[in-house]
Amino acid sequence: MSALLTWTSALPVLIILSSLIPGLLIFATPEHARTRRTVLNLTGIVVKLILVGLMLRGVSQGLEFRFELNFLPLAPLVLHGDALSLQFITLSSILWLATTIYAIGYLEGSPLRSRFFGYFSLCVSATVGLALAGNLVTFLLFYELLTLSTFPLVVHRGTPAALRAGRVYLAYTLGGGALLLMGIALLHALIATPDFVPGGYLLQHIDNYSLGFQVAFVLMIAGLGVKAALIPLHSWLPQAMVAPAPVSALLHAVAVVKAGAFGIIRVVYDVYGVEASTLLSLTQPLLWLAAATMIYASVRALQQQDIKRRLAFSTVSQVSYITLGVALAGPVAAVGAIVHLVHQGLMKVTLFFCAGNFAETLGIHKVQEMDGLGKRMPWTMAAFSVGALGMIGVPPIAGFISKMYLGMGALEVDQPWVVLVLAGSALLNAAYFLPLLYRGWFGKPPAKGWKEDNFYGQRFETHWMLLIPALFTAVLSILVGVFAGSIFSPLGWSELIVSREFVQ
Amino acid sequence: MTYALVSLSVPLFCALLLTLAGPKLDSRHAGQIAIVCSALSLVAAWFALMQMAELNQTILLELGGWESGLAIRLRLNPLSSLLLLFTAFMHVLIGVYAAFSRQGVSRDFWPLSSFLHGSLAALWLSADLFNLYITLELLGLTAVAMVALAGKKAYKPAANYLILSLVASLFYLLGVALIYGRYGSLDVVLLSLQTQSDLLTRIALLIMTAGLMLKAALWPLHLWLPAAHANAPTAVSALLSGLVVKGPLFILFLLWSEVAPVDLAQQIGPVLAIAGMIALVAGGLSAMRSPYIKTLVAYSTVAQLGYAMMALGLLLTWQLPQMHVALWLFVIAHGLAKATLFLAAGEMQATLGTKRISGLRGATQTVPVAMFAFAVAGGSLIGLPPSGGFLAKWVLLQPLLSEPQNWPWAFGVLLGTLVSAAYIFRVVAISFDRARINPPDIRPDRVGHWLALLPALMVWGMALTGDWLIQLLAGSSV
Amino acid sequence: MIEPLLWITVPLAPLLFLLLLISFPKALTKLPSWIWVSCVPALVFSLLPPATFSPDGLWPGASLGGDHVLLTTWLAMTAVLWAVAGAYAADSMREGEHLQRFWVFWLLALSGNLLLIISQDAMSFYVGFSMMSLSAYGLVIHNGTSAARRAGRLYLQLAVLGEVLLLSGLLMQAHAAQGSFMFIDWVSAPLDPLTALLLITGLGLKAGFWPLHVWLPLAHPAAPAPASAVLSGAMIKAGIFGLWMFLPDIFEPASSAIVDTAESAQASGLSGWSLSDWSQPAMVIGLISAFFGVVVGLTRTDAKQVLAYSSVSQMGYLLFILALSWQLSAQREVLLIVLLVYAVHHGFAKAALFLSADLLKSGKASGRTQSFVLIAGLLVPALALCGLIFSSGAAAKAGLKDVLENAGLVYWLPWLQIGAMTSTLLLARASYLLFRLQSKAPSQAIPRQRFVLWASLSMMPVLLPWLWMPMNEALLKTLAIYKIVELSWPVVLGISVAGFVIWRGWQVPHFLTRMTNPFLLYSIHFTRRSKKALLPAFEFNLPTAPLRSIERRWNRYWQGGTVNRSAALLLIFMVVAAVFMLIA
Amino acid sequence: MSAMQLYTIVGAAIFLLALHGLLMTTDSIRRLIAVNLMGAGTFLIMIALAARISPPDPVLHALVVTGLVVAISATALALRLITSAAIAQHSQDSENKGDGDLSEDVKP
Repeated sequence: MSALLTWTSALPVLIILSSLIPGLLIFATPEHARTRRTVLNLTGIVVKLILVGLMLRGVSQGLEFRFELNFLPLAPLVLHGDALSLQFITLSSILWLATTIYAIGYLEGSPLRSRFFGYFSLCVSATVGLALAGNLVTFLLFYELLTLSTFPLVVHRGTPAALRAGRVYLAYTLGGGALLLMGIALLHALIATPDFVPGGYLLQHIDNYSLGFQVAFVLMIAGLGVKAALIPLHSWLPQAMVAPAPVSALLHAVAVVKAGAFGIIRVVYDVYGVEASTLLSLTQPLLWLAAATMIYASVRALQQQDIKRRLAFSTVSQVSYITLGVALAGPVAAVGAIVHLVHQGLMKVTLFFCAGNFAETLGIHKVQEMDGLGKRMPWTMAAFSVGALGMIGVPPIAGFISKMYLGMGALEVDQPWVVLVLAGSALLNAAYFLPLLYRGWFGKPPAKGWKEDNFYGQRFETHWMLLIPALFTAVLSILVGVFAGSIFSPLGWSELIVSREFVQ
Repeated sequence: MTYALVSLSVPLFCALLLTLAGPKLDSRHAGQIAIVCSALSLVAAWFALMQMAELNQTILLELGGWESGLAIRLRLNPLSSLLLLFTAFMHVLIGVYAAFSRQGVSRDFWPLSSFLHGSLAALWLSADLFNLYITLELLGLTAVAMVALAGKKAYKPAANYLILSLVASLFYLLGVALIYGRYGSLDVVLLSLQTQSDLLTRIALLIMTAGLMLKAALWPLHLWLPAAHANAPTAVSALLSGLVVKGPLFILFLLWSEVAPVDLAQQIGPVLAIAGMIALVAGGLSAMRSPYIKTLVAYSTVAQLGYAMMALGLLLTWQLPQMHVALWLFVIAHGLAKATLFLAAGEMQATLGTKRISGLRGATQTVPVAMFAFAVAGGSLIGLPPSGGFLAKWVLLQPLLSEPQNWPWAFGVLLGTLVSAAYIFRVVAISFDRARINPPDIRPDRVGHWLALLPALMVWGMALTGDWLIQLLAGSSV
Repeated sequence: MIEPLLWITVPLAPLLFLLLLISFPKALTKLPSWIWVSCVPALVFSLLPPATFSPDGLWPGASLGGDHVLLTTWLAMTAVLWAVAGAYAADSMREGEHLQRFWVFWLLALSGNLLLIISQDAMSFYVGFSMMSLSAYGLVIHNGTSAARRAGRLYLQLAVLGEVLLLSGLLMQAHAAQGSFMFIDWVSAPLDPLTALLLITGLGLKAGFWPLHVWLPLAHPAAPAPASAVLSGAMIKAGIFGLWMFLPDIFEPASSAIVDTAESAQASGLSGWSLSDWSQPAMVIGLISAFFGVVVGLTRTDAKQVLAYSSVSQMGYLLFILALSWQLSAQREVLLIVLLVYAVHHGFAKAALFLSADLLKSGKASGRTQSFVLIAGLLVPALALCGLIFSSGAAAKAGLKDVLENAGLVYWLPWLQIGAMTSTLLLARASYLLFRLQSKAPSQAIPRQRFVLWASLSMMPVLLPWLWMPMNEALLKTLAIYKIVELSWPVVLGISVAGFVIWRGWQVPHFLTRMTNPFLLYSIHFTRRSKKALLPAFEFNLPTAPLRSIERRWNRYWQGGTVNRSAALLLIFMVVAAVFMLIA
Repeated sequence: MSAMQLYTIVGAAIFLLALHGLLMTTDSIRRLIAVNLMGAGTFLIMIALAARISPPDPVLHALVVTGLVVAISATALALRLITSAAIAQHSQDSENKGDGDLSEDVKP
């Protein structure tokens, strides 16, 4: 085996190891060895970014990155770097960088940091593995690992509320994992588990097993839908917001919900294929479900008075955009869905960073307490505004690009009602985000002063490690929107994915 | 075959030696001798397995030179060699744990454990109903004695265990007698050619099944297990749950897949499978509600045996060799995982000074390694990929899913998975409670904790050899 | 030849200025007086337009700039208005809170406004439009009074609604144009009535004609005067501008394109619907808007509010012209000039009037010259809006009449005459209220810089016809005697009526002045309602108490007697298994 | 009815009687006796079965002998355990919650 290991097959493994090994080493790092931990973290990130850069180059030149290991009969462990997985990996690596810096600042002086960063790295490794997974079984493996490595992060605070949220999180995600397992096992029982193929591999068997395929699809989507927070499987997400802010950021932007959405993309495009899923009349119900989730979650977000909770419901709604785009089953909508994977990540991570900054700096958790924040923390508030406006779909911030492609995609496949849903969702987004901005920029600061005021009178409005990541992602969200037309933008890459994978 | 005989005889010999030496030998030396013997047995079993993997066929050996029918016949096939290896490994591991962890064991543990090893090895190799009875009885008596090692609090559960174990043996013996009376043979291979589905055979098989189920603590005859396993010393609990209950299961498997006529097997199959499904859920629920750590683990054994029973039942119903693979994968994965669970539970109990699950608050900080081991092993019980438990579940699921009419069974597996996840993560979640940490009474014992982790890592490592294991077991299907 | 790339400096200049402003917060008192500089690139390019710039890197389909008369004129007007208002605000907004915030929103809105004008594709237009709409909110509620906040809320709600409708509409239209967002491609794309409706409502909500005006009379008065000036002068016109651009047949009103449109519309089976079917109703709406603005405006007691209603009224005329162009596709080019003339005219005049609301409050006129300029500066834009001869208003109105006459649509003419008369009444009231501000002003000199800026803006209505060729041509046509009479009598009549009313000292009945805008109530109701639980939460809670008691009973049942119960179960199992085997 | 059948039936009856005993008695010694009785029933059946051919089957006799050995040793172990348990019970009457309530709220 090792003789056959060339650099193209080793690279996917190395990419996973580049966060896994630092993660394991961090577990062994004593609590007080702050520098060692930081160095380990950053080394891992830098190595990963370099490796991802290598792979990006390779894939854009058409190289094949594939690693295989025997596992189950007819279902080996396959790691495979294609354009779609790179989209996700690049996102997660970059946001891992931002979130790690943020987390170092956020957790300064708090206990159990080694454990935290250890699981944090494991979580990223699982996410990357999931992106690189070359078949369903491998995907399942990393999907479950992701659940396990995220749980300690969710309950990191160890308070009763955190534990409750953690239990709910586990109940949902493990249940989802079990359903996914059932679906994958069912497909395997029918036609084994080949690699993901652009256009899917079910079409030729469709006459023999249509019932089985439909059931497997429902099972898998239900399993993935838990993480992608499709109604009625979304309840864990708003509760999981009790986790520390970097975790929420990671959960909502990269790791967990995206894993679900990414899985849905894989299942629909690379397992079933658009043609087969349409023939089996599977996409239409998924479309309805996604649309219902978008509206439902937005309406629920309106009533949340906790900032992070509101953001959580917004995530539920926004991640459904991806599902919606997938379910529309057309190339333009596919671009919208895939690009929203990145865009939503950038914007939501910004929002959670900012929410964390408010909480850490001024002890602000509720919407009502945001009055006059713009005066005390203008930079954070500005980043927050960018994220929020982007979510609404205000151009030229990233969210607008995805919304536009989704809308065009819906019209392309003759589903104009989806445009109505998108419009309604945008309105609701505005209804629950704009009041926050209003309070921040136009509200009057509390006369009695802030509840607490850390970092007051220092060079920056808050700890620089908390501020820089938020600004970084906010600027990125604008840049990917403004320069969406360039080849290296997420949009350009998404179009490459779609052209390579779906139009053949 | 020689290797297998070595693997069998070394522990028996060791048990004799240790018994004869009596109090002259102190616990430490006895332990060392026992561990060395188990290790020798392990090496021998490894060679035996390699040989089997190469030959991939069944070897018969008649001891004592008697004619067929009277002779003690031993049989070696890939399955039995794998089980030999598994048994020896568990004994080495538990032996090392018992000898080196702070939670020491009394001197009497060593001869008993060697004896247990020997009788199990004999059981895997036997191919004769009466031999099986003898090994079963030895196994039962040794196990009871080992439970009683825990001292006063274990006497009553041990006594209950003993009574029921005797009852079970007698049921089995009665069945054997009836079979012999009907066919005049005790040899499994010979019987498999002769048996017919007449009334007497039915009654005999039924009586034997009931006895074996009682002995293997298969639902609904599991009532004695939680008390006995939970009250035994930590090392013993691990052996009991990991190995001992698998003995009667093996006999049950031989009985129905070889001795019984196919039509009878097909009739009893659904009963076993349904019982297995109920066991999964009922055992799981009991584990979920149990207030004590070890009781939870013990009930989880009841639940997990449900998988095995289900695999066996469906194997009989559909006569699918694939199920046989699933059955034994379950047994091995469960054995490894359960060893970790009991060791970790015992270590945590000792360190934190509590038997209650609620006492595990903050365990991720106070006893991190043991808690991690618990969670990792639990993952295999749930069947999270890529653990051994997952491997087994995957193989089990394949035939269940391939035909729509079999899907209800798959639903049972799903339920089982969910319930196992519930009880495992109930413990794991509490251990993250930082608000009200239960401070440890003593410093954690590093050796014990890391040893507890070892089998858990192995059960996850099983995945790497998954393909090979599946092929090996598939080759030995009868 | 100027590099096309430089087009991006038009929207970028304000943003760069914004960066400057944020980076040097201490320079907040000095920098704003240079804020007009950020309009310079726009002004330069409106005079010397480079070729269209179509970058690859920006959002898909982005295409900026061009040399069409609509674009250059509109750009010039907008740039001048913003520059003057900016310079004015730099002086008038010297004190007060949240200045940085004000300028940030100002520059963002400016950038958006310029971007939407130079955009050659719907996406860029939308980018600019959103930037402008949303940032204007910051200007509207700048004063922070409760009235401003209420007005702001309604403004924002409708602005967002408008944007969403616009986005839906333009997505649909882009789909009809095979996925292209370029206006050039839209010319030949079929138009669907739903799309048209979405676009008209979406942009109409910004343009503020009846019945989409509800936010306008509240928002414009609430903002500081310079902001009101750009709001009424430049920003609301973006709606009309957008409508002209979005509804097919944009730049080249060549007949072939129109035929194409009609054909493809029919080909796509839209039952022969075409935009011209909506021309008549839209014109009626325009006139209703014109009269509605007057009628309601007359009841208002606040000068700026009256001016805002006058904007509603004037936007009605712009809609009228726009709708006319749908019908008279052959005369689109002529109508475009009319529209431009009207828009430019209204932009300058209304901006000047809004600025007067601040200027007249700021101090007392000192000296005869200043008093004279003050009166003239107020009356000129007011009278120009009424359509007085020699002013831009005359050019605008006469141009419209010409088109109507040439097209044989003379039955609209009386309405325009009555409109002019009523407009005069409204502006008379506005002037009256503005003058009253002067009497209440503190006795200090009017700040010089503001006075100069305001005065130069106020003179625009009479100067423009001599500066700008199209308006000049239009004005020259009105110099025939009969035209002068035709244009003047409504104005004279209006002034006479107004004079009579003032002479008699008639007041607006009290109950009328106290009428509140019902939409404010809807707005607050909507906000409150949205905070209440609208949809149920999906949360599953097991009924633990009854389950717990069952469990307790169950546990008690199994307590003790392991052996006995096992024996019983053994028997039961055997019986069950036996029965099962017998059955099977 | 042949002698063999008679013995078989008697053996079965003893077996069932013993089972009944296990079902009903709660005393450990009685239970042990019941188990021994059950063993006796089994052995009786076995010996009866041995007589189905002539000469009687030695294999079954051998099995019975082995069984008896096992039964005796088991009984010895059981007696020891039972007495120890009784002594332990007597000295410490608190910890008899062997199969106690499984639920959370039980406090020790």
